[in-house]
Amino acid sequence: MTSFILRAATGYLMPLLLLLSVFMLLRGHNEPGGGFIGGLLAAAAFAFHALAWGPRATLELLRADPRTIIAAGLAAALLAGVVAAAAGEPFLTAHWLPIALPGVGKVGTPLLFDVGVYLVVVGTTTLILLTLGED
Amino acid sequence: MELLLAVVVGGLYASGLYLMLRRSLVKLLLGLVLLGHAANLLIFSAGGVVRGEAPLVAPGEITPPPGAADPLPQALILTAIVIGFAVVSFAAVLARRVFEVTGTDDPAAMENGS
Amino acid sequence: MSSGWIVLLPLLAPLAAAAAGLLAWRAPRIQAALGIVGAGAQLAAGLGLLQQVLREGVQAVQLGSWPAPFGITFAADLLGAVMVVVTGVIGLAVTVYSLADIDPGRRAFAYFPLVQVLLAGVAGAFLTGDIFNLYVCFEVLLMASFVLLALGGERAQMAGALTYVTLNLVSSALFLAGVGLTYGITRSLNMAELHLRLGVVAESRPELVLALAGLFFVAFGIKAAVFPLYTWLPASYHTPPVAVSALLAGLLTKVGVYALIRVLTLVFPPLPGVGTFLLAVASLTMVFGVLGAVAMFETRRILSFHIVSQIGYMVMGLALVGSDSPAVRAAGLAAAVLYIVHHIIVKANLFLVSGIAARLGGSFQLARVGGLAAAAPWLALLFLIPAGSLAGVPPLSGFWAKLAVVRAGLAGEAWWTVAAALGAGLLTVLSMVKIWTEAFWKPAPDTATPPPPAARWRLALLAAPSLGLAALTVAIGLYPRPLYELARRAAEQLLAPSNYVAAVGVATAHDSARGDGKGGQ
Amino acid sequence: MLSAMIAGLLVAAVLAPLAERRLGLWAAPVLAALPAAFAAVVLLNFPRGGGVALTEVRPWVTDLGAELAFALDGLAAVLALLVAGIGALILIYAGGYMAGKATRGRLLAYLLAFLAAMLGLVLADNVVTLFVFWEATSVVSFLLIGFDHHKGESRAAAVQALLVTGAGGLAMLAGLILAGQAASDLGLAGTEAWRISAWATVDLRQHPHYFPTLLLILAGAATKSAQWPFHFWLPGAMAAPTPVSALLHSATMVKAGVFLLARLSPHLGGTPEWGWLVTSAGVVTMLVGAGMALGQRDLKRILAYTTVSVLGTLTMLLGVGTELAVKSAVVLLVAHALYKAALFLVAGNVDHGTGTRDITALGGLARHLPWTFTAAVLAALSMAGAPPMFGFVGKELLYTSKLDLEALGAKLVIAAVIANIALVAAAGMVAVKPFLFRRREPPHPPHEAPASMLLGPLLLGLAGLFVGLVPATFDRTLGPAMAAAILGREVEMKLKLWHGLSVEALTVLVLSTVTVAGGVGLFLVLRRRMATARRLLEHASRVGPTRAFNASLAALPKAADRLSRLVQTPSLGRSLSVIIAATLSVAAPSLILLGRPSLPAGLTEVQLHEVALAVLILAGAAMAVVFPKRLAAVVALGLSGIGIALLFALFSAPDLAMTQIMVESLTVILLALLFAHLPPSPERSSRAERLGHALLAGAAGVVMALFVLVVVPGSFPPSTSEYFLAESFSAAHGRNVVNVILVDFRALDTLGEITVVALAGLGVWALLRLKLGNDRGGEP
Repeated sequence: MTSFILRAATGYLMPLLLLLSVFMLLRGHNEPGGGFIGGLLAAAAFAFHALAWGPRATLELLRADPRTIIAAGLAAALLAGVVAAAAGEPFLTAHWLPIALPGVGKVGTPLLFDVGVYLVVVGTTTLILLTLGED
Repeated sequence: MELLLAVVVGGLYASGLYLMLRRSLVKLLLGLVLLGHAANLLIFSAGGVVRGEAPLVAPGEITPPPGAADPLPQALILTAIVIGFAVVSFAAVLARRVFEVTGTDDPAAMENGS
Repeated sequence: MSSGWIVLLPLLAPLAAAAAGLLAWRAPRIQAALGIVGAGAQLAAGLGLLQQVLREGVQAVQLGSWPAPFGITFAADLLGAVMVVVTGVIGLAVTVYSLADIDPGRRAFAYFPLVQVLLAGVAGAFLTGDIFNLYVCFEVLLMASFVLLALGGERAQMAGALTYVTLNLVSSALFLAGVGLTYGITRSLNMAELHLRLGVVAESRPELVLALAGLFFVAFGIKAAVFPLYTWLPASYHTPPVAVSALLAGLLTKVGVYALIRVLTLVFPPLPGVGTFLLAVASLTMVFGVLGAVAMFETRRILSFHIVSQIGYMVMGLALVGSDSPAVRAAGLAAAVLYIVHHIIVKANLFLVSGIAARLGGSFQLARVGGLAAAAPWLALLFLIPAGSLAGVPPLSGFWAKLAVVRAGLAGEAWWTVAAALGAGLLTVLSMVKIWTEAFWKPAPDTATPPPPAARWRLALLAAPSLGLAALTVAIGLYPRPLYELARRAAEQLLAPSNYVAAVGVATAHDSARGDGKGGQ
Repeated sequence: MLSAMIAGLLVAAVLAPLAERRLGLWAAPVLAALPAAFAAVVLLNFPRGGGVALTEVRPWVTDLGAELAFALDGLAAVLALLVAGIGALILIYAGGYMAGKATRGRLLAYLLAFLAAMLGLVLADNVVTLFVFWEATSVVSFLLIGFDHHKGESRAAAVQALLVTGAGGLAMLAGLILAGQAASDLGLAGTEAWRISAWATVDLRQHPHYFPTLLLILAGAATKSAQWPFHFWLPGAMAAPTPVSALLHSATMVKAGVFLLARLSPHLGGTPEWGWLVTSAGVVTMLVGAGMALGQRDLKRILAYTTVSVLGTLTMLLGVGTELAVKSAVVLLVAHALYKAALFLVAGNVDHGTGTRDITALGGLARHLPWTFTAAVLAALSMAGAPPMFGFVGKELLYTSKLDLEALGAKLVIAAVIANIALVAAAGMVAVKPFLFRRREPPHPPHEAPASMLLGPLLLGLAGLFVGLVPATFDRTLGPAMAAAILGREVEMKLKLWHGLSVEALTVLVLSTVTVAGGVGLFLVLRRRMATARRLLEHASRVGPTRAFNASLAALPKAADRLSRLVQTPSLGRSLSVIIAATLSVAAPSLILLGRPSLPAGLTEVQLHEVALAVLILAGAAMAVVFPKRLAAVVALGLSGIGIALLFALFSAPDLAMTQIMVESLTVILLALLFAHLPPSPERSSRAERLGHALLAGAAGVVMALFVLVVVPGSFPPSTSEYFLAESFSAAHGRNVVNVILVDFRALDTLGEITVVALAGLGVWALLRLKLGNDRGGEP
């Protein structure tokens, strides 16, 4: 019974939470928010899903294994730093695209870096929760 | 306000350390968490506190308003909170495993043999 | 200014190897290969960096191109560069050893990437010029060591890991508090700038600076395992697989010693009474560490206590910066640097060798093994070199390290500390002899349960890194001049922080009129 | 040249096992050619008078005063001749002695390494070079004494020798460094200060550190040369194979201490401190050694104790330090080297030919081992100081040199006569008792040793006779050169068997006669009363330093354990308390010295809701402390965390507030998940302990609060943050300065942070899934 309600609620809540998390990530450069908070929100979404449908289902939904997500996040953050090498500048020197996206602002390597943060947080939190849940 | 913050920081340190000195795994963890809070608040107070002026650049401006809070301690604390969280999560699971393996939650009772 | 990638590479190479390894988390073989590549690249980068520092002086880079003191600075002086090279050496040796030593279970749980992250964190700690970033690097290497220590979840490991984790977290909390207060007082995190500003603060409020230094001392003292803060070390270092022990034993406490050196020579101005205080700490560390070792009859435990004891010698060298004589200060620091390098190589190797011995003899308990001198003469030789070096037998590396420390101590008239050093030296001989006579000379007892013979390739893989480290020990022993010269120059650099400050460039980027003239010692 | 020759020996040592496998029986003679060549080179370059024939200086670590420096003066030359010459004979002997044993190659290797170390030591002219070779002799002798390491006795003896000589070595290291620093203080520049020969140009005795320097160096010499009370390791070292004992206890290692005294006496000797310390150590050792020798039944132990006695005599002579005493020491040292090596080899032959070294089981062997007996008689006569042997010349000179010394001399002479009577008796026990008298039944039917094992003892025995008969071979060449090096000035030497009829000469002759007669008498008594002598000795050694040493070595682990446990406890709480106390003790005094914290001028006033928040935070913390139920405590903790988040929000830190809220909730959930179902844990500390903990924690809280108060923010404009505030939007394109710091200005911190986060995740995963050794093996 509770699981039915939970499942129903999750159906609405999850997309909302995921959307919010991406929103938080993207606006972080200009308003309070950022990759870490966004990542935690996304993880909360997956946590609800796991609670409702079980960890296996969540893993299937995720498509990528949490460990891969963590690694991808680290790699993204590193990549954001290494871009500067092409210009002969020190590690982590920011590079920006000339255009600005509406609502996000300028797009550049710091955003990629923040995406890396987001991914690591999502991956780690889901890894912990799912491992605990399966235990 | 600084005085009040000092009292809070001191209180958090005292209760955190006291908890860690109890012979109980869970209290050890609670103590660790409080110790983290204490350190964060310490940085916060040492950096100087400002009411209601977040270090944000308002649309149309190019700098935050004069008198805005120092953003650097905030960034440091944010990093510290996240690191602290990660570390405490690991420590908590470790403590749980220690309990499973040794069958006691008294840290003093597990002389690490071999 | 050059883009300074060479300063970052010792950190980035293993970190990238770790990230790539985690992407291939289903393939431990790839992770192992990446581990070798990462450690090798770190070593190569470290050597390149060292060469550049030797040629051109302190190398600094501003991450993100943000000028000092605002962005994070990475700066390599001779001390940092030398430490990074040694890190690479140990990283490579331990990774190769792990190929044959680490079980499939641990491999499947990202053992090799974890080692890479540890190496990256250690290199970061040696190179960063930012005090908060130092905290972050410490957390990186600590977290990696936590997981490595607990990986496998065996009973002894669990209890040891709990002590290790808890006490190191307390250390981190103290360190963090110290950083926060430092920022509050100086409004800066850049170590070069802190050098200028804390010097100014010390003039008006010396007690405040001293109290702050106290916090840093305890925080780093725990990590360095000095008396009486070392208890976590003997409680934990003997529990994980021996490759992990070797890595931690070789590198981690030395990061603490490094931080003490860095903070006391660069960040803080000369403080009254610190020399005497450190001499007392050094003496007690040497003596109590070695007493613990004398009481033990398990190889890894003996070796663990000796780490503590040997840390005392390094602190003793550092303590001499409190001397009035510039010559003594330089000699003391040079001795400390020499000791660190020697000890990292030798202690890691002793753990590696003890692992082989336990594999052949069936146990780390001295009562349960024996006869190894006859059964494996090559191993006997492999043990004698690092053991003799640790005991200070000439002409191995440890002899020169001890000679340098004792010489500096006598020149600084630190009579009691020298006496402690010599006494602890004798008991160190006793400990090494104990392992030797029990495990190698004594006939194997009836209770011995030698495991089935290991494959030749496995033994070769285990012996190769150990042999390499032993060769280094002998080479340093026979031809110590280059290393001592390096240590001496590193010490000179440390004692003249203005070079470091100038290389970082805070004095020019930033109006620090009040800091003028406060640079030197 | 010199270093190349030493290196050659080391290379030969490394190759010895290989050579042994290839050449078999011929390996030993071939390898013996190396030290023989060494001896030849020394002879060819023998220094004239007080001069130096060969020198060699190579830089090593100049800044540490280390050079590889060698100098061949008279002292070095004579000792090098003894070491290399006897060494060559012993290598040949060892080849025969170890025939058919698998360990022969290893023994030859050790022996060669030992020779290299010893030659390096006597030739060294730099203190670090000296010390390096000094320690090398200790280490190789450790391996040699423990050669038969399957025997517990051998292992114990090896450890004992290493510890005793090692302790002395460490003291000596400090002493040598002090001496070098003193020389440097006195004006010697650079590495000159660390060159022993250069010390002649300054007077180290003038330096304020003279006395500690002397004491430390003497400690090294005394342990190495087995002076009382450090003598006991030497008889213990008899566990070594016979050729080893011979080498160690005749010419070489034990002489190293005496050599050091001789080497340094021109620089450190001649003071009352030197005289008293060295002479008295020597006298006591001489008497103790002689006495102990009489109670032994093992041939080698008898020899070992007589060695102790002779070393005492030599030390005493160097302590006295007059020209006559030094000359006498020179003669005695060489004579002793020759006869003692011969006697050890004889003992080896007896052991080899009969299977025992117990003199109570030996008798009437002369018929079966005629050549060994011949060698034994030659050597024993020299040892007993009977004319016309070299030993006789030595003893005469010894007595003469004491008579020089007025009041003190008389006492020393009496002591020397007593000791020598015992030595004569001991010589009888070793060289007469096993060969004459009634035949006993040893374990094996007795047989003579092969030629390789007879060459050494016979040559050495004959050498003693030869030098006694033709003293010119010594007193024109080796003797004066060595004495000159010790005294630091040219000397003349005249040795003769017959001294004429002066009062002095007659006195000496009478003393000699008394010695020999007394010794023979004592031997005859002792031969029948061995058991009594042994019992007496056992009683005496109950209080000796041997026992003290063994007892302390045995007690050491337990005592160390107890001391170590003062700090090292299994209790996590104790460790934490120590850390807190340490923090308090380093930080609190300075903070208190700062005086009452003067509150910053621009103190922000407090608003009511802020007080409420503070109360909430503290109350949460307090409830976490007092609530016995886990879940309640965890929730209280969360409350405190939420309070902090609100505080962040109030004080301009929205990012912090959001992060704190989320992290806090996750922490609470995690802790609840992990620990809700655990059984409650009782309070395990006593009231007193709790009070102590509360005080400690409270004090720490006060100190940290004080820290907050004394920090005056903003006293250092311009701050780093001003740059961030100014550049965040214009240079880094972000309006949220905190976020810009995190992803751009200080992105490396964040990179580190996410690495930590990633590892924590992997760690949790591994902790929960990989359980080796407890339950089933882990699957990822």
